[in-house]
Amino acid sequence: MADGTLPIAAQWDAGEIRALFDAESGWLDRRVHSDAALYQLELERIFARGWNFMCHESQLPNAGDYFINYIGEDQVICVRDENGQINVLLNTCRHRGNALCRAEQGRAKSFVCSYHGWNYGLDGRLIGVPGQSTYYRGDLDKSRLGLVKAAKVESYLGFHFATMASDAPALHDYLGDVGRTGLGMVCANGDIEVVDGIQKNVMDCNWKIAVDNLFDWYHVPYSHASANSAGFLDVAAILHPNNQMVMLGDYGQAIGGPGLSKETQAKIDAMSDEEREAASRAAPPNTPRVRLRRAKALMGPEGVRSMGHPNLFPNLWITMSGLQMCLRLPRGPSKTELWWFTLVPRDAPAPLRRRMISQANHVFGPAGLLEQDDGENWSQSTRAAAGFSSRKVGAALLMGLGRDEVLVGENGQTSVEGYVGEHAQRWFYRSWTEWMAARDWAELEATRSPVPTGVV
Amino acid sequence: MADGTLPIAAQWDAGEIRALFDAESGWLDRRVHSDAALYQLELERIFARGWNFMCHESQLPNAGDYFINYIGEDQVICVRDENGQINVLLNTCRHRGNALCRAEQGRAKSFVCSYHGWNYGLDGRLIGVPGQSTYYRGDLDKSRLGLVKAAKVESYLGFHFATMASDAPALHDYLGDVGRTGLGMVCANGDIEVVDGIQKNVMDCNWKIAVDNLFDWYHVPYSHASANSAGFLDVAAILHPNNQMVMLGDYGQAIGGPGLSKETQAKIDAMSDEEREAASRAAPPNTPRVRLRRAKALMGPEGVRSMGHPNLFPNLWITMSGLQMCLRLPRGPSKTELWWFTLVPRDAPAPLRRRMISQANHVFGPAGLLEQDDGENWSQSTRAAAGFSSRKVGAALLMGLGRDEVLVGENGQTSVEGYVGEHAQRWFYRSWTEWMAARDWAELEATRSPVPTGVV
Amino acid sequence: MADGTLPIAAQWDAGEIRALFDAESGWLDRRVHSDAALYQLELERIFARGWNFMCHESQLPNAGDYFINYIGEDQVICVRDENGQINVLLNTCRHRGNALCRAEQGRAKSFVCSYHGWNYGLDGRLIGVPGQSTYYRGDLDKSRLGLVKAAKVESYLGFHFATMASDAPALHDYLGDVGRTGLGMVCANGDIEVVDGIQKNVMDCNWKIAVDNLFDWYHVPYSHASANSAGFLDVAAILHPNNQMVMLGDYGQAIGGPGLSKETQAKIDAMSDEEREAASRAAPPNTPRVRLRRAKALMGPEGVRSMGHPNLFPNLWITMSGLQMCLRLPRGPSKTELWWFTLVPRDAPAPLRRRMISQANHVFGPAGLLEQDDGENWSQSTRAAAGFSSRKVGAALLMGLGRDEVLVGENGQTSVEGYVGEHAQRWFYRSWTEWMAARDWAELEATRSPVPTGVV
Amino acid sequence: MDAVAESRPSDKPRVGAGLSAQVLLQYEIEQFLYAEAALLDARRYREWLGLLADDIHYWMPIRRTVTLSDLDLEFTKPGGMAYFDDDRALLEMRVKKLEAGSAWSEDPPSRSRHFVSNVRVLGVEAGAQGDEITIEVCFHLYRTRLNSEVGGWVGRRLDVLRRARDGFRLAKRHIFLDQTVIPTTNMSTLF
Amino acid sequence: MDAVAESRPSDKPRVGAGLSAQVLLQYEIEQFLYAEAALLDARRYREWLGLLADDIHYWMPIRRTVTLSDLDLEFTKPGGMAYFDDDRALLEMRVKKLEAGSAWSEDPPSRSRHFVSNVRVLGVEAGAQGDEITIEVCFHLYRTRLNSEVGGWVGRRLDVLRRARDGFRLAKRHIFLDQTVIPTTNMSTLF
Amino acid sequence: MDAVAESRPSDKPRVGAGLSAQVLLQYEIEQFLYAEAALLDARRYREWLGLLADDIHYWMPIRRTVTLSDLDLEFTKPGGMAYFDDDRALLEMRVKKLEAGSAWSEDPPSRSRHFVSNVRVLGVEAGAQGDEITIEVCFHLYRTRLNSEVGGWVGRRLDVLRRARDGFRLAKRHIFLDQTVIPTTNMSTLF
Ligand code: FES
Ligand code: FES
Ligand code: FES
Ligand SMILES: [Fe+3]
Ligand SMILES: [Fe+3]
Ligand SMILES: [Fe+3]
Repeated sequence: MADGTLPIAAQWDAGEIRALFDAESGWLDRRVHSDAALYQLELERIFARGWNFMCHESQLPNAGDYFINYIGEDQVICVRDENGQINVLLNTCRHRGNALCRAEQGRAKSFVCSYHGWNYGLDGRLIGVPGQSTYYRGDLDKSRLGLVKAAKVESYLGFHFATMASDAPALHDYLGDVGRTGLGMVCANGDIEVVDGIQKNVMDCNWKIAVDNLFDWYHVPYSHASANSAGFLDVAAILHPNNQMVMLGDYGQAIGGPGLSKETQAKIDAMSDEEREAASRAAPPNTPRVRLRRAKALMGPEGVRSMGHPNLFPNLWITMSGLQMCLRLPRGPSKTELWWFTLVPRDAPAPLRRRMISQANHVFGPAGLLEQDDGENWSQSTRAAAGFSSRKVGAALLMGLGRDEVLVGENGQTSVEGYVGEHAQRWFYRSWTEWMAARDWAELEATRSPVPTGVV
Repeated sequence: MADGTLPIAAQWDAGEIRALFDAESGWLDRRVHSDAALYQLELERIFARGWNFMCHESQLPNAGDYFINYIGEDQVICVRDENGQINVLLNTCRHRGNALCRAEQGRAKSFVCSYHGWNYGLDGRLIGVPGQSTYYRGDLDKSRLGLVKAAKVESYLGFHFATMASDAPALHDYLGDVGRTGLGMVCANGDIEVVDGIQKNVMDCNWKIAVDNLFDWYHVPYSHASANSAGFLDVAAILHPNNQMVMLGDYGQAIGGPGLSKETQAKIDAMSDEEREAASRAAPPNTPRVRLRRAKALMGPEGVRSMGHPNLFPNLWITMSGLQMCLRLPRGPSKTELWWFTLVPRDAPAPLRRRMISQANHVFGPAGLLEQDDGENWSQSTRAAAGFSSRKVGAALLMGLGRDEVLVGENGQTSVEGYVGEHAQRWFYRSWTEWMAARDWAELEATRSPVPTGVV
Repeated sequence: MADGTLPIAAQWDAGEIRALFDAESGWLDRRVHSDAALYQLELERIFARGWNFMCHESQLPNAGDYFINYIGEDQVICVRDENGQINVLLNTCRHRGNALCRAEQGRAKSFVCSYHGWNYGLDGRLIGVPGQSTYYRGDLDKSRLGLVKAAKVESYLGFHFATMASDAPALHDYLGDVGRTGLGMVCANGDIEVVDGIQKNVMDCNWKIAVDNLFDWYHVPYSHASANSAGFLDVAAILHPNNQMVMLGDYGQAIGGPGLSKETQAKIDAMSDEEREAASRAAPPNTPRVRLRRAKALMGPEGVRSMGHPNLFPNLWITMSGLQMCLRLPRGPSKTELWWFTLVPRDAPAPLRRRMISQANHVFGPAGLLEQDDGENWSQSTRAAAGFSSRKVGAALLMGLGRDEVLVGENGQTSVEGYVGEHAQRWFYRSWTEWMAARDWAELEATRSPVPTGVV
Repeated sequence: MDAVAESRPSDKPRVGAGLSAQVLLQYEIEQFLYAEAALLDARRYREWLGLLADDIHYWMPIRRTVTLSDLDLEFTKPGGMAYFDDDRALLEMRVKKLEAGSAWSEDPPSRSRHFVSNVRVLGVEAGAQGDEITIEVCFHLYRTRLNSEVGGWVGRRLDVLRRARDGFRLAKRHIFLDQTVIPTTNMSTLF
Repeated sequence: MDAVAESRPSDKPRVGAGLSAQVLLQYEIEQFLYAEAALLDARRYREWLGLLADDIHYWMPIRRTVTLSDLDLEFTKPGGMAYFDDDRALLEMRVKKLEAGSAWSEDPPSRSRHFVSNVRVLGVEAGAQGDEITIEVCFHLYRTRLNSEVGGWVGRRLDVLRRARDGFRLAKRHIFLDQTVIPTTNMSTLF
Repeated sequence: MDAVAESRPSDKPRVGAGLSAQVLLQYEIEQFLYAEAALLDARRYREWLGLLADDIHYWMPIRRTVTLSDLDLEFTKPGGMAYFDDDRALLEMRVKKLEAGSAWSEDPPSRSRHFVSNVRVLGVEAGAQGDEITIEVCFHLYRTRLNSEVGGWVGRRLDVLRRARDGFRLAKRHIFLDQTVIPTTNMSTLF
C-alpha cells in the first residue's frame, strides 16, 4: 500500500470510477454521495492533490498571526513568518504527531509542542529540541525535521492556496482563466480584506452536493420562497432565467449564474469610475455594485459580464450576495463543515462596510435567511443516497444537455449563455471522476477532458 | 459493481454465507449479528428483494393520505391516490434526490420537492417541472421521471406490502399458506383497522435477534418474571409448555407459539358465532377471543388452532397480546427501529376498543411492561456478538432438534406440535442464509430449501 | 474466513504489517494509530492471543465475588469460585449470547441468564437449564455448554492474567524476567492489595500512544510543567535525565525510566530492613520508599535498581507514583478506556495507606493533576493520525538509536543505561509488528526478534 | 382544561392572588416538585407513590413529525395510543415490577436525574377534594444505564397538584415529549 | 454596560432594594422569561414579537477557540461578523419567513425546549422608557428535528428587560454560545 | 450528616422557619450558587477560591454500575478512591495549575456552563463558625473543548454553605455523578 493510503481506499478501480458520471446522458451515480471508500479516495486524490484555499493575506497582518485551516481532513497552520511570507504547515509534530496549535486562530512567536517541547519557527523549521545534545547525542538532523510544509503555497490577489502535491501545476495555471476570473470578481471594486469572524457550522451533507448547488440558479425561487415572502430576497430581481452565463475551465473550474448582456456591458464600459460609483449608489440596496474599470483586467473582456458564482475546484465558492467565500470541508461521506469568509473592500467607507457585513450576517451561515433552507435540501439529498434502492436511482443532470453552444468571445474567453441550465454541474462531476480515476498528476494531465467546446 | 452496490457488500462469498448457520447442528455463527458487510448485503438481498409490510388500508382512508415507511433503509411514501390505489414511492426526487416528504404521515395533494419544485402526483407521476419548456427546452421526458415505484405493491386482507424486485413471486405465493394464516389470524374476529399512533423506538440490537425472539415461548417465564410478579402477566396462563404448534412456510415464513388441541378446536367448531362471542365475554380479561367461524377460511383447518406468533419474513411480527404488529426496521448491524401497529376490529364496541388499546399501550413499546426486559436481553446479546472471542462462540439453536416430526394435517397444512422448541428459529436462520447466498430471485428459487417434512 | 474473523481484518498482509515500523531507522507509520482494519487485527492477534491482566486476588476475597474486565473488546467475568479458584469466563450465554453480568463488580451465587434462565456455576459450568428434560428432551449435553473459559488463567504474586490462546506460553515465561520484575516492583515493600474503586474513563486516543508514553521520561518537564508550577510535582526530583535504565524482555515486555546507580544500590544492600524503613520515613513525602530486602528476589540483582515504569505487554502499565496499575482497553482505533487500579501494602499502617490513596487520587485518572495534560497530547497525536497527509509523516522514534549498549548484568539481567531515550518504545512497536504479522503462536515464536543485545 | 387543548402550551396568566402569595405558592410548588423528583432519582418508588392522588392520570401521548398543515396530528389523542396512559393501579404495577427483583432492565438500576425547569403556575381552581393547581414545566430527564448508555428525554409537562391536608398530591401528569421516535432501548424510568 | 465588556460575565451584586423586593423582582422576571420561552416553544412567534421592545438588539457573536493569551479574540465584536445581529425589523422578517408556508427547514417544524436557568439580576437602571433590568441566565436550547436529528445550543445570555406599563419588554438579548463550530445543520430556531 | 449516609439522597423537610423566611433563604442560596457557578464559567478561579471555607471538603467518589443487591457498592467510601478528594490546599493547587500558563488541557481553555437546578435546602444547623445550611441540587456541567469536543457531567450535589459575616462560604461540596465510566478525556473543569 502506498504511503498513508488505507486499504479501504483501494476498493474502486478506475473504470468503475469513470462510470460514476455519464457526461453523455447527464446521469450521476449517487454512490458518489455515500460510499465510504470513495470518500477516502477523495481525501487522497482531490484534496491532497488539488489547490486548497487557505486564507487571505489580510487575515494575517503581522508576523506570528496564524489561522488553522484544512486540506481535506488534514489540519494545517497558515502563519505569516518574520519575512512576511505565509507558510502552510501540517499541524502535527514531527516527533510523535501531536498538534502544535489547538486554537482556531491566534498569535504565536513560535510553535512549541505541548508534549515534549519541540519548538518550531514560524516557517516550520525545527529550532529547539530539549535534550538535543544529551538525550539525542546531537544525532538529530533538525534541518530534516521541520513541520511538513504544503508542497506548494502560492497566492493570487492576496488569496493563498496550498497543495500537498509537488507535481501539481502552478496555482496560476490551475486556476486558469476561469478561476482567476472568479477571484478577480471579488476585487473588481477594489482590493479586499477579510472581516474578522468566520462563520462555521457542520452540515449533514456530502460536500459535492453543496458544490453542485452553488451553480444552481434553478433552486432559488422554490428553495428560497420564504425568504422572498419575508421580504429578505427579491427572487425576481436575481433570477435572470435566460441571462445565464456559464464559464468552464481546466481541472473542473467553473462559474455559473447570470451574466450581463454585451449591450449592458458596453454601456458600463462607456462610464468613468466615478459614474459607476454614482450608479451603484443610486441602485437599490443589496444590488451588486457596478464594477470599476479595473474589473476588465481582472475578469477579462467576457468574464467581466459574469454576475454568477465561481467555484474554485474543488471546494471554494465565491458569492457576491454579501461578498463572501464559502469553503466546504469534507468530514465524511455525509458531513461537511461550512466556513464563511466575509470580504469588504479595504477602503470601504464605514456605512458601506456596515451594510456589507450586515448582509453577510443575514444571508448565509447557519442562521442565514437563505442557507437555512439550502441545508435542509442538501442533507435530505445526502440522506437518501444512503439507501440501497434510492442510491440506484441516480441524479438527473439533464438541464440544457446538448442544447447550448460554447461561445468563444473576446480574448478567447468562452461561455455558455442563455437559459438556466446544468452545464457547470456536469462539468464539475465529470472533472471529479477524472481526478478520482487518475493515480497521479501525470495521469490526470494525460486523461482529463479538455474544456468543452462546441455543443454542450 | 452492480448498481447501487457498495464495495463492502462483496466481502462474503456464497459458501461462507451458507456456513453461517448449520441447520444440521443448530449452531449459528454470531457474525450474522455484528458484521458490517453482512448488514449491507441484507439491505440488498433480504429487504430490497423481499416483500415488506407497508401499511394497512385503514391508515390511509382518503386520497392524499400518506404514511412513511422503509424498505431496509430506503424511505418510501405509502400514499392513496385519487383512484383509491395505494402507491409505494421511493422518497427521493428524481432530480437530485431530495426527500419529498419529511413528516411521518400526513395529507398531501401532490408531492412538491422543496429543492427545485418538481411536483409529483399521488401516483408518483411527474406532473410539474418549473422551467420545463424554457430551461429544459421541452427535452424532459416526464413520463420516465416519476418517483420510483416499488416494483410491486400487493395486498392481502387490506395489508399492503411492497418489494423492489420485479421478479419476486406474487405476494400471495410469497406469503404462502403460513403467511396468509398469520394475516388471517388478526382478522379472525372481524375486519380490522389500525389505530392512530405507531409507537416507535430505536433499540441497540440486531434486527434478527428481535425476530428470533418472537417465536420464543421459552423466554417468557424468566425474562418476564417481573411482569408476572407485578400481576400484569399470568405466565402460567400463557406458556402452554407442551401445546406448542409451529408452522413453517416457504421463503422463511413461520408461526411459533401455542396451539389449541384438535379436541378444543372441535368443541369450538361446534359453536355458533353467537356462542363464541358469549364465551369470549365470559373469559378472563386479556384472554384471546374465541375465533369466529370465518377464521377457518382465513387460517385453514389446522392453522385456525394456532395461538402463536407469525413472522412474515423478514421482519413483521404479528401478536394477539394486544392485536398488534411490530415491524423491525434495520438501522445498522446493532441497531433496530421497532414500530408497533395496533389493530382493532372495525366494528369493535367502544369498551372493547378501549380495552384493546389499553392492553396494547402497556404490553409492548419502550415503556411496555414486557418489552422493557426483552430489549435488555436483545441488546446485550447483540453487544456481545461484537467481541472477537464471544463472536466465535456461536448461538445454540438446539432445542427439539431432530426430536419432532412435521405433521401433515387437513388440507395439507403442516405443523410441528408438542414442546416448546426452536424449530421456527432454525427455519428463519436457515432461510436467511439462503436468501443471503443467492444473487437473485432465480437463484434463490433454485437453491432454497423446501419446507421441512418428516423429522425436524 | 477463520472463526470469528471479520472480512475487514484481512486487509493487510504480513509484509505490509512488518513495514509499519522500521526498527533500523526508528520511523513508525502512523496508520498504526488510525486504520480500522489494523485495529480489528489487533483484537485478534494481540489481545485474544496475549496474556491480559484480569484482577488481583485481593479484589475477590470471597467465593462469588466477581469483577468484570475485558480481553480486547470481549467482556469477561473474573470470579472466585467455591474452591477459591479465580475463573475468567466470557460474559456471553451459550444459548443466545446474552450477558450474564451487567454490573461492573459484585457478589453472585451463580450466574443466571436474564433471557431464558440458564444458570451457570461460579466456575462457568452450566448447572441449570429450564426445560432440560421437557423442551430439550434431555438432549442437552450441559457439560459442553459451560461459559467459555479463557484458554488459560494463571497468576503471579496474586495478579491474575488470562489468554484466549491455548497454545500461548505459560504466564511465567510470557512475563519473563522483565515482566516478573515489573510485578515484583509493586510487592517490593510487602504484599499488596487493591483498594476498592477503579477509576475509569474513556479517552480519544489510540491505546498504543498511551503505552508509548509510559516509557517516556522525555515528556515530563514540558507536558507536566503546570503540575510542577503548582507545586504538585517536583520535576527536577523525578527526571533523572541520565540515570535512565531500560529493560527489554521477550514478547515486547519492557521497563523504562530512571534507575538507581550500582553505588546507591550497594549502600541500600548494606542496610537492614529496619534501616530502610527508617530511611523511607525520613525522605520527603511522595518519594518512593526504599525497597526492602525481599525486593532483590522479586526484581533480580539489576532489576531491583529500576525506578521506572514496566509495561506488561500489551497494555498494563505499572507505576509507583501512587503504586498504581493502569490498564488501557482498546475501544476502536481512536478510543481507549483507562482503568486505574490502586495498590497498597496489605499491612500498611492507616496513615501510610491514607497518604498513598490520596496520592493516587490526585496524580492520575481524568481529574489527576498529571493525566489531564497527558490526555490532551495523546488525543491530539491520535487525531492527527487520521489525516491522509499527516498520517504519511510518520512518528520519529529516534532518540538514542544506535547510541547505547545492552549491558549484561548480574544473573544475566540486561539493561540499557544512561540518557533518556526511546529504546523501550522502539521495542514495543517492533514487537507489535511481529505479533500482528504472525498468524498464530507458532509463527510468532518462529519469527519474533530475540531480546536485543549489543548496540541498540 | 380539556386534554386535547392542553397539548397546546398555555400562557394563561395566573390570577386572583397578590404578588407575595404568588411567590409563596411558587416556592411551595417548586419544592414539592423537586422533592418528588428526588424520590424518583433515589429510586424510592414506593414513597413516590405516596405523593400521587388516587385518581391520577399519568399520560404520555405519541408525538409525530408532521408538517405545519397537519399539526392537528402532532400528538395522539386521549384514549388513543400512547407510551404511558396509566392510572394509579398501573403505576403501582410499574413500581411492583421494579421491586420484583427480576426487572432486568432496571437491575443494575439505571441512574436518572430529573431536571425540573421553567416552572409556571397556570391556574388555581377550587376542586371537590381541594385546590387544584395547574403547572407547566420544562423537563429534562437524563438517564445513564450500565457503563456507557447515555440517554434521556426532554419536553414539557403539565401537572395538576391538589392541595391535601398534609401537602400536595399529584393528580395529573401529562408529558409531552419533544422526541418523536424514542431514541432509547426502553423507557423503564418514571417521569 | 458596553457591548464589549459584557462578553465577560459579571457578578456585580444588585443593589438598592430590600431583600423581599429582590425576591419579588426575581419572581416577576423568572416568570416573564419562562412565559417568553414557552411562546417560542409553542411556535407562537407573533405573540413573542409582542414582548420585544422596538429598539431590541438581538445579537449572537461568533465564538472562537483561542489560547489564554488570545482571549481578546474569543468573541467577535459588536458591528462585526455574528450569527445573529438583528433589530426588530429583522426579527419580524424571521417570523414572517416562518409564517410563509415555505420555510422548508421549519416545515415540519422543529421541536424546541428553552431551558432558562441560573437567573441573576445584575442591575436595575432607570431608563428613559422605564426601568431597565439587566439579567444573566444560563440557557440550554434543546431541539429535535424530523425523526432523529437531536441537537441544541448552550451558553450564557445577557438580557435587558424594560418595564412598560403592561409588563416587561425585551430590550436586549445578547447570546454567548459555548459552542464554537456550530454543530447543527441550521439555526432556524429563535433563542 | 455523615459522609456515607449522604450518598443516599435525602428528603428531610427543612424545619424551624416560617414560610417567608424560607423563601428568602432559598433566594439567597440560589443567588449564591448561581454567582459561584458564574465565576467558574467565567474562569475567574481565584475569586472562586474566595468563596470557599478554609475547611472545605470537595469530594467526588467513584460510582459503579451494580445490581440492586449490591447497592452498598455503588459509591466508593470517604477516605477511599475518588475522582476528587480535595481540601483547600489541593483546590488552590488546581487553580494555580490553571494559572500556570502551561496547563495544556485548559489552554485553549474549555468552555463550561454550570446548570444548577432543583435547589433544595435540606437543613440548617448552627455551627461553631456560623449557621450551616445543607443543600441538595441537580447539576449539569456542560462543557465544550476545542472545536468539536462536547461533553459534560450530570448528577447530584450536596453542598454545605456556612453563613459568614460577609456572605456565604462553601464548606462542603460532595458530588455524586450519574456517570460511572467517565466519558471524557479529562475532568480539568471544576464542579
Ligand atoms: S510529540 Fe511534539 S515534541 Fe514530542
Ligand atoms: S431535487 Fe427535487 S426538484 Fe431538484
Ligand atoms: S440467552 Fe441465556 S438462557 Fe437464553
Ligand atoms: Fe440557495
Ligand atoms: Fe418477550
Ligand atoms: Fe505524563
